[in-house]
Amino acid sequence: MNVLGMDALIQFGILFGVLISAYLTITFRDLLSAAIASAAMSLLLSMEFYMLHAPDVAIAEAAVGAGIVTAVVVYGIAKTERWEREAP
Amino acid sequence: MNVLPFVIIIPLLGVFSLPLVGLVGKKAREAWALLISGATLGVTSKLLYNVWSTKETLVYTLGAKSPMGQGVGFPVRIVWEVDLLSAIMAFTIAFVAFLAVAYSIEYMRHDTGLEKYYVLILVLELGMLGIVLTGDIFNFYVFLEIMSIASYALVAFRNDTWEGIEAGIKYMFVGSLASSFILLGIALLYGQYGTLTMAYLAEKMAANFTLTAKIALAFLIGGLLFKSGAVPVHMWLADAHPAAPSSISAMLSGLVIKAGGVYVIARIAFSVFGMAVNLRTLGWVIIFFACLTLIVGNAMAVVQTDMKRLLAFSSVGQIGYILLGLGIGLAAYGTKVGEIATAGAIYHTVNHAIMKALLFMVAGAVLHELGTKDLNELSGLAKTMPKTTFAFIVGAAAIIGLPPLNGFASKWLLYESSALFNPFLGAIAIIGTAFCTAAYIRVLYTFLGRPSERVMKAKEPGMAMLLPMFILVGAIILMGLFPWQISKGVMIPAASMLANIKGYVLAVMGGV
Amino acid sequence: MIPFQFITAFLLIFMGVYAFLYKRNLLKLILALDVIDSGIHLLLISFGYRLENNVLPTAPIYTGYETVKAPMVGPLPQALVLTSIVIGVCVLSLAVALTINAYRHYGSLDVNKLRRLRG
Amino acid sequence: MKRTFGALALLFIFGTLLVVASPQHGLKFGLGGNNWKNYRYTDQYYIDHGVQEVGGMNIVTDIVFDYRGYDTIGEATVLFTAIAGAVALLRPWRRDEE
Amino acid sequence: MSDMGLIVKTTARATIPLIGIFGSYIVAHGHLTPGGGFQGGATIAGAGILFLLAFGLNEMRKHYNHHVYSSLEGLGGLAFLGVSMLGFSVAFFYNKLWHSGPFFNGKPGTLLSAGYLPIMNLAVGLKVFTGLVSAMAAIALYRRWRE
Repeated sequence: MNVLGMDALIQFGILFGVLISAYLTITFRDLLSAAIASAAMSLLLSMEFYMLHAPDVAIAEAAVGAGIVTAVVVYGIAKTERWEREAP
Repeated sequence: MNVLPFVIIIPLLGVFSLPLVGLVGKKAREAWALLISGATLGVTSKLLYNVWSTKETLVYTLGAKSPMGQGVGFPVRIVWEVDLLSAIMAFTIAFVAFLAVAYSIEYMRHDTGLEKYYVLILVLELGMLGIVLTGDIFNFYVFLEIMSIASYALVAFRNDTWEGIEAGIKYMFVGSLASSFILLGIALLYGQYGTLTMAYLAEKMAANFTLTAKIALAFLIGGLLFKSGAVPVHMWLADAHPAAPSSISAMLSGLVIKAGGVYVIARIAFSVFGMAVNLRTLGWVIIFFACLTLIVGNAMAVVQTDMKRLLAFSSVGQIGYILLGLGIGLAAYGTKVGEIATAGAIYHTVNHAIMKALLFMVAGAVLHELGTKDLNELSGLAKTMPKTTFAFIVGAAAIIGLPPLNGFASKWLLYESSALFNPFLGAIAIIGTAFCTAAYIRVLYTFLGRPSERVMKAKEPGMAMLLPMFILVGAIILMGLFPWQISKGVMIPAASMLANIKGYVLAVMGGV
Repeated sequence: MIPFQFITAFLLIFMGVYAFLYKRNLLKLILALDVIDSGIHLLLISFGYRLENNVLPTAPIYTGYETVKAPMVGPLPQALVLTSIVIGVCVLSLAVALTINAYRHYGSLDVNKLRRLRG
Repeated sequence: MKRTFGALALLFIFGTLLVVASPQHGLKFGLGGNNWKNYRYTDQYYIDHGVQEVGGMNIVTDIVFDYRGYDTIGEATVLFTAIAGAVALLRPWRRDEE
Repeated sequence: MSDMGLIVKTTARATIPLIGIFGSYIVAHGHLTPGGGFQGGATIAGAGILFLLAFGLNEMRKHYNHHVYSSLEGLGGLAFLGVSMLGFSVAFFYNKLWHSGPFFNGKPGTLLSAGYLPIMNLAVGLKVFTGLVSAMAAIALYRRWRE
């Protein structure tokens, strides 16, 4: 397998992970888990940006998506409530 | 001396220095905000005069003398592109924003968090000015977001009332989704054509108009109809405008839905997609939404009991008129009817900004003095607040379109052109006006009726609130004195400059 | 073949819009907006990718470029995405602030409970 | 009513996006050679002239601060506004202060 | 959320300066290596998160003054605006320092090159750091209402 195929394979794996964590983000009923899944999505997405040769965006996405956004959402959960209620 | 950069620099300076000025004291903060918005008004009036006297599209490149790259034939930098429509919009924005700042000095006196309030109101003005000046499509998105974020925060500014928070949440989520759609449209356009300058994009698109560009157009128009409050998605508007503080309602209704919605639809439909897309089809799509908006907005206004909510639905109806003029201008592109319709739409935009700002300020004065905006409790207001009632009568007469005032001329242009284009549309416009008249007559009837217990205790608001209102009354009467001169001298040239798509492109591309 | 970067981006946008329309929790709606934005960012970055003569490209930075000598990917989408990321985090923090206020007024994060305004 | 409308909108969005992504109609991934120069001429210009015109070795920074510096000042204003808005919304209520 | 145990505190005390230095490096070398004002500012703000998590809200309340941070943010914006107006005789945002400036016009690749880019990076870094910390502190320090 040459370098290009290897690259494509790694990207495929990362993108699959992105899709799974995005699915988990929107389906978890526990909002804290959803926030963590969203952080994982950001981290994987920043790896994908690195694979697409965009290191600037990768640093920004990692710092913002996994750091600031998670902190803000988690503190938001702490001020409100943790569980998404069932439909009546 | 080129005044164009100062239109942006002065508000930016004001915004960033406001936290530092706020350390000095409360009075200094208010004076600084007033000074900044006044200076912006001065600069934009000079800009309007310059553009109007030369009738040429002004182009200003950020960062170099020419937007073109070295030795290549395409622009690589952000440009500002100002034609007469942009200049008119900029002047209207600065005028109404200045009066809103002056009005809020007394109106907001009892609120907390005022240091952030003045920051946000200046940022709102800055965002709208940025939108109307820019000639770059991604830059337009950035300034759209500035404007939107400032207005989300301002709608929910009174955080101890649930109306403000609920309206803010609805506005924010709908608006963010619309912004995402707009960004998606811009991304698709970049992916297909590889440039972001509007003029060069128009040129590339005329050469090769693909399916992707059509889909991008659908996303852009959809997002912008969200932002301008056309009917299937108007509910956020009817919630947000009543819940905001009245000085902000005046700006939201008078300016935001026009600068962020209607102006950009006009700019994108004419200047960017104008040479490629089938303008007749696009025009009829906009006319369809306009007719819906016109009927539903005005009809809903009749049944409201809340005064500010009535005004908000009336805004929806008036947006319908503006979109109708724009749609006819697109569908009948190149004919005399189309030009008149576009001119009517531009004229009505300016008129409606002034009239609706006045009406919301009146509603704010009533709310400030009496603590209620329920029409059932306001009967007989004319006895105790005669000056305010006079201002309301002038505004209502103008919005209905009574002859000596400014609303008459613009509505007449719209009726005339729509009847010439298609008599059915003219009939719809007249029906809308009938509903509008009914709504305002009802409010007037209430105001002039028998005074109730509660109203007898009211008194006139202070001078700082009355003065902006009377400046607007003066503007309405003054514009009403010279209707045809304004329409011939300013609005028709603006419409023909908007319709001159090749001129807009050539202003940036130069002799290349 | 449709490139799977695009497919992922569109699936992200689709999932975000789906969650935005059918979920009712305010914080979940905020996360859905984040997912939509991520999809658009991925789409934009993939527009700039480049495969010339089946050689892996390199990032648009000249520091240490003498040793690589590969074609560079497009820098413009990266600049756009940087701006867009900042705007996304701003909208998110403002939305969380609004949500906290709404919880204080309504005691719930359900969108359907926020229906007191009528008309 | 609202749910059907939503589902239709969703289907429309997904269909159009798939059409856009298909190779016959729309956008292509990983262009090369002359194709790249035809579609991404602006990017090619920045790569060729960025160091000489602006002086930064990182082309992305050159674009962010010089070619599109006006966007960046808008972005800074967005940050400023959002933070002012969040602080203003989370201030204590009037009756709590008394 | 209360503060953490002793181990976490000690580790945080050691890590926060390192993250700060790393962020400053990213800011200062924005025109040479990947990164820039925004990324560096966000990284330093990450150190702020670590501080908040490790030491708790009370410690944060002692060290955080809203007026100072908001003024610094304004100063960052003003510096950005002022630098962008340096070349105003040609155009707004004209990179005068690079074309004919007294300094910052060295050979590309050195630290003192690229005209106004390093100054702008510093201004944006300051602005982003203070802004993100203010936003986070506003949300984290928001006290629940009186029951």
